Amino acid sequence: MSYEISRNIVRNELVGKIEELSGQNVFDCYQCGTCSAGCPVVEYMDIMPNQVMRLAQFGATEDLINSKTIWICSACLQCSTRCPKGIEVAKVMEALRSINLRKRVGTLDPNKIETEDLKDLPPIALVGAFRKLTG
Amino acid sequence: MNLPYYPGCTLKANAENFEDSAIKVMEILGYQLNEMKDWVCCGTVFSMTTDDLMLQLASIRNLLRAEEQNLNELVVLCSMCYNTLQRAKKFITEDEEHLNKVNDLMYKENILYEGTVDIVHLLTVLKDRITFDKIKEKVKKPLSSLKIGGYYGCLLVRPKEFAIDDFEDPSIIEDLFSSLGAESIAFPYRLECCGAYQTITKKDVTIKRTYEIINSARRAGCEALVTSCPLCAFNLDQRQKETAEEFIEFETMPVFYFTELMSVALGGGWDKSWSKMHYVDPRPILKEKRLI
Amino acid sequence: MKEYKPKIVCFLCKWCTSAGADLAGTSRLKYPASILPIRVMCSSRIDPMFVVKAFLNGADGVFIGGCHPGDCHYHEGNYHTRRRFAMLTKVFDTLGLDSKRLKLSWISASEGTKFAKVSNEYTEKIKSYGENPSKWNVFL
Amino acid sequence: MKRIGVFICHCGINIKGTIDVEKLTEELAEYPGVAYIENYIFMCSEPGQKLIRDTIVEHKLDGVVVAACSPTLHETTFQDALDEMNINRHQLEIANIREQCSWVHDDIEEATRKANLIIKTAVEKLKLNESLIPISAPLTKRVLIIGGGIAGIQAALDIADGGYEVILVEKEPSIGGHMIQLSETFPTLDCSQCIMTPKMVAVNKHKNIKLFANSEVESIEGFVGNFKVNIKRKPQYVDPDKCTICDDCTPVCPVVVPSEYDEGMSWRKAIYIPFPQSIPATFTIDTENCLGFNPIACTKCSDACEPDAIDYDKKPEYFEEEIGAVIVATGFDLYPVENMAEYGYGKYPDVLDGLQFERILSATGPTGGEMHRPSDGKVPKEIVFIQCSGSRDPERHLPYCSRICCMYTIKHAKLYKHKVHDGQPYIFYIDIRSGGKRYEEFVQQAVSEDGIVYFRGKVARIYKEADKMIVHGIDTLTSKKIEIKADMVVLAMGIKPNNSAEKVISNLKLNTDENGFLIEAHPKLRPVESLQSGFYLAGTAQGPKDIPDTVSQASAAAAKVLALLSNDEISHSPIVAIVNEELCSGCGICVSTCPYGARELDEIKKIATVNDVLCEGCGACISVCPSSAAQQKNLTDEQILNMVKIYSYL
Repeated sequence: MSYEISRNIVRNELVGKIEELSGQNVFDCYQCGTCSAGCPVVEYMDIMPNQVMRLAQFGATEDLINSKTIWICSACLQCSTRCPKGIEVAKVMEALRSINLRKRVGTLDPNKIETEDLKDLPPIALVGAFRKLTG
Repeated sequence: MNLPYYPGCTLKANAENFEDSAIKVMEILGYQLNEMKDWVCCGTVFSMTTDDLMLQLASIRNLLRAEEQNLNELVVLCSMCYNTLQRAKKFITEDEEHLNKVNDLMYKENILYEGTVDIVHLLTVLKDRITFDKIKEKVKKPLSSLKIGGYYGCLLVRPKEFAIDDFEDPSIIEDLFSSLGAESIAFPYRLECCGAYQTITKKDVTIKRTYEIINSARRAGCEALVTSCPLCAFNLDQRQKETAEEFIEFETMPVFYFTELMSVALGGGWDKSWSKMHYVDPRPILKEKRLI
Repeated sequence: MKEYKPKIVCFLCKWCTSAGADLAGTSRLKYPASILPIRVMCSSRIDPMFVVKAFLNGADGVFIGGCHPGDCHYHEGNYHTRRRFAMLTKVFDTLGLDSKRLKLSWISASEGTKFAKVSNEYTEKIKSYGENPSKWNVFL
Repeated sequence: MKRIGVFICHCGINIKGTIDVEKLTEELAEYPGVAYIENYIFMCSEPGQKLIRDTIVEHKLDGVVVAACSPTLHETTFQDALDEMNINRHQLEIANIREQCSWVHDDIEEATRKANLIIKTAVEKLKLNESLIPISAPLTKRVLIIGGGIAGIQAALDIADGGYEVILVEKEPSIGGHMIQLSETFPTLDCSQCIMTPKMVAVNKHKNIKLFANSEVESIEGFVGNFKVNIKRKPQYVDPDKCTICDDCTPVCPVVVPSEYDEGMSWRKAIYIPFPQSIPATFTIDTENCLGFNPIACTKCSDACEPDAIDYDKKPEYFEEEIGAVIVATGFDLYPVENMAEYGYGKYPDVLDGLQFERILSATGPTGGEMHRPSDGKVPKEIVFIQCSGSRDPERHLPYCSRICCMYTIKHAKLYKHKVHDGQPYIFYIDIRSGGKRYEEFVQQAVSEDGIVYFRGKVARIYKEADKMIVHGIDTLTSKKIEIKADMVVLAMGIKPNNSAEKVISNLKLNTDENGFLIEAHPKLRPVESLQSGFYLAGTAQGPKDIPDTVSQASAAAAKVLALLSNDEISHSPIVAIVNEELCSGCGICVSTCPYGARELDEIKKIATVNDVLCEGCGACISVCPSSAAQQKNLTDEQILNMVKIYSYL
């Protein structure tokens, strides 16, 4: 099925929100792919980091908000440091996570952490995961 | 000499060996790590959205405590604390509006936060203030023939403005271990993410990361890894258990905090209690190299 | 109340700053209409008297733009300008004029963005000082 | 009073869009001195100019103000219109109400008000303009060309063939530039040396070309038609007249250094000839490495030299030449691999830049044209090419597209495949830019015939493992992360202005853009001229370009120079300084201020004078004159003060 585009979709409210929260201009991206090529966890993502930027450019925000990618990204900043346009792709990912988290949509249910793990896990892992993944 | 020091939660919980060895090493080098008073968790991960001031408060409170205690710097061991404190400080202080708002949020505090406290990683102290040449002079038991891979992970080198060395090709850990007499190997995956907190929700991701990182180090000839991040240490060391279950041909490799091996080299020795804090038993390799 | 719109007399050297101003135009950058250009061959042509007269006649600010030091089309003209400008600010203070209202900036032919930026910032600055108080005060 | 006509141009909607031209016309009609005022859609069009010409007659005008675009664009157009009507061209003033008004403001009311003031200043200035005639000056019919690459060589030959003398200055011991290093050239795959060396020989043989190799331009003084250039010829320590090129000297030389010609991949001696076809064909001693210049002298080469051509005591020679015009063709350098952190900072011997790979492909290169990699001499079977290395990266490297890399990379891949039939070339690209004549066909043919695999995406990292270079890239078309264990990697490094040209360009006061490339007088219409009159641009010094474009530009610059030299004399702007003899006290401040030596003291009259031909009209001497005796023609103190009044009153 084709994806119907109009100017209202391209510059929809959510794109504005993504730009506002991330402080990045999605139109800076010229799709060189450096972010995806360097991403250490790209193989687990359903859409690649460069595609995140691409989808944001034409307002396919549904795909972004519901993507697995944003939850796989652990903000290692490899993409941000290598982007030739200085786009902080990791901040775009964070913005997308935040939009979800602020609607209480997250991917971590504290009750489901394996108890065996719980005794060994360092506090930084738990606090980090709660802050990034729990709504 | 006294150095004000911020430990962070994990050094008090799962990484006592990191703290103990660091304190010991610094004593040998003539420095006293003085734990600051009233510290709290740094927040562990920096929140990157432009509007999020609340999530910076944990970090900023620590810096405010330090200002109250008239400290002008904080030495940090844990890479995560180092990174989060640095970035929170920048985010708040570079924008006057942020600074004012944060002070409004902390209205019950006695003083206003100004941003005067510098955050320094212990590795930087070793390199710039003590210098590796001086450390070399103090080596009692050179780590001769021990092939060490320095694992930086993300947080010591990214974002680049807070990198403790060149962000694509650092050498600070390698230089340190060369001065301790070890053979330093800059292995390809030393700046690759370990999977961080995904270890909770996506264990498979971290297991694969561990597998790739350890294998990259092994192919480059490393016998052991050193790190300065308790989360990296957890993923690279504890997760080797699951990694070995997942990949049958996988061979384990001991992972140290850099300070543990410094202690061995500088004559502080190996504390028995440290051994049980490692999943992969570090004693065989240390014995083999006649270091314990 | 009507918004206060300052008058800023700008002496622009032909080779660098005026060309930079042209580039700002070609690039369709925006700055306030308070920037009023006079093109001279070189910033060193600007006699301090022009500046003093401009103030006494009612200008709210005077801007002098030249090539970057070392890049003067006439080799060393902007060095003359730099010294003269330093002296001029002193003379201004002595005369009781406001030397804060003077501005010297080096803007090259490729710096259209800088021209627009300086124009915007300088106009804002002059606006914050308000109308030139020495207007009509003395005739030299 | 002068009868001034004011003509306001709409420039379509460029001016009319933000300036109310009708209101302006109405407002200014009553302004003192304005005898006629009119607005028109395009003043620069023929009907527009005719309007001016007709009005001059009809309304007996003796001065014209055209309110339009920047004077850099149409000043001469309208001056010529005045000329036609026998009105002195200095009775024209341009009011720049486009670049400095309509285009930079949004508010119609304010822009109109400002345009009104700008036009009034032009009218005020014009009221006091004198009619001037150009000062004629002699024209030296010789040309200086800086840089002996393909651009400099082509321009030199064109001008020399046109019958004028050329002085060609090259900083290296041989001409040839980067082109002589190339193996074969796209899209025709003709051998670079085969097409280059005949031109080099022609330069050497041409009676109208004087070649200064191993030389540098120290300074250029004067003005168009009348420059003096100072050239420093660095000593080669080998007398070219005595040297027989027998090559007895290099075998005995004990010093070995990396060869510049082979981009560091082979070795040369401290006494050397850059490459076999060097022009001039002479050996040179490189003083930085030669032991003969150290306290403990080595004289092995001199001992071996039968014709006794070597003289260690040779000093630099200095020459002063008179010339009329200059072509700057200083060329490019590759952006250094050492800046590419993620590609190993140039530390890996098997990660090459484009020029190094050219040398490997070249029959005269370090491997004799056979495909061997530098580290261990193995034949690379998996080879990766990475485009946009250092280009299109405003964050860390060069912001611009280097234009030639797409094409030289596909050429590299194709030539590689011709040499290693069972090898596989891969190219990482972001976009393929193949806009030249027969370029797209070349790319398509290479891909189909040679099975070159393009991956659309950039390489994030390269590292070494065992004897392989591990390349981590991406194919954004399929979302596949690509990992290649390559034997060799070639980085298609971008190009930047020549490092060593920076000094000479800044000495000449030529305008450069933010990347260091020379700025042309107009990006579309005057692409080979500099804004400094008498200076012309050719080749990559002006911007990245390939060989066909470089040669075209060089020939274009030569044509411009030939047009200049076909005049008998040169006319010099009459906007010069003038001295009021009655006011001048002869203090001499102006003499010390003038950078051109145009101001002198008349010992008899005890006053300062102006040499019109030398005066460049900067006006520096006028503002220093304590008695206001000095004035600038048509830009007098009174004129400027009148303009200042227009702006500051109200």
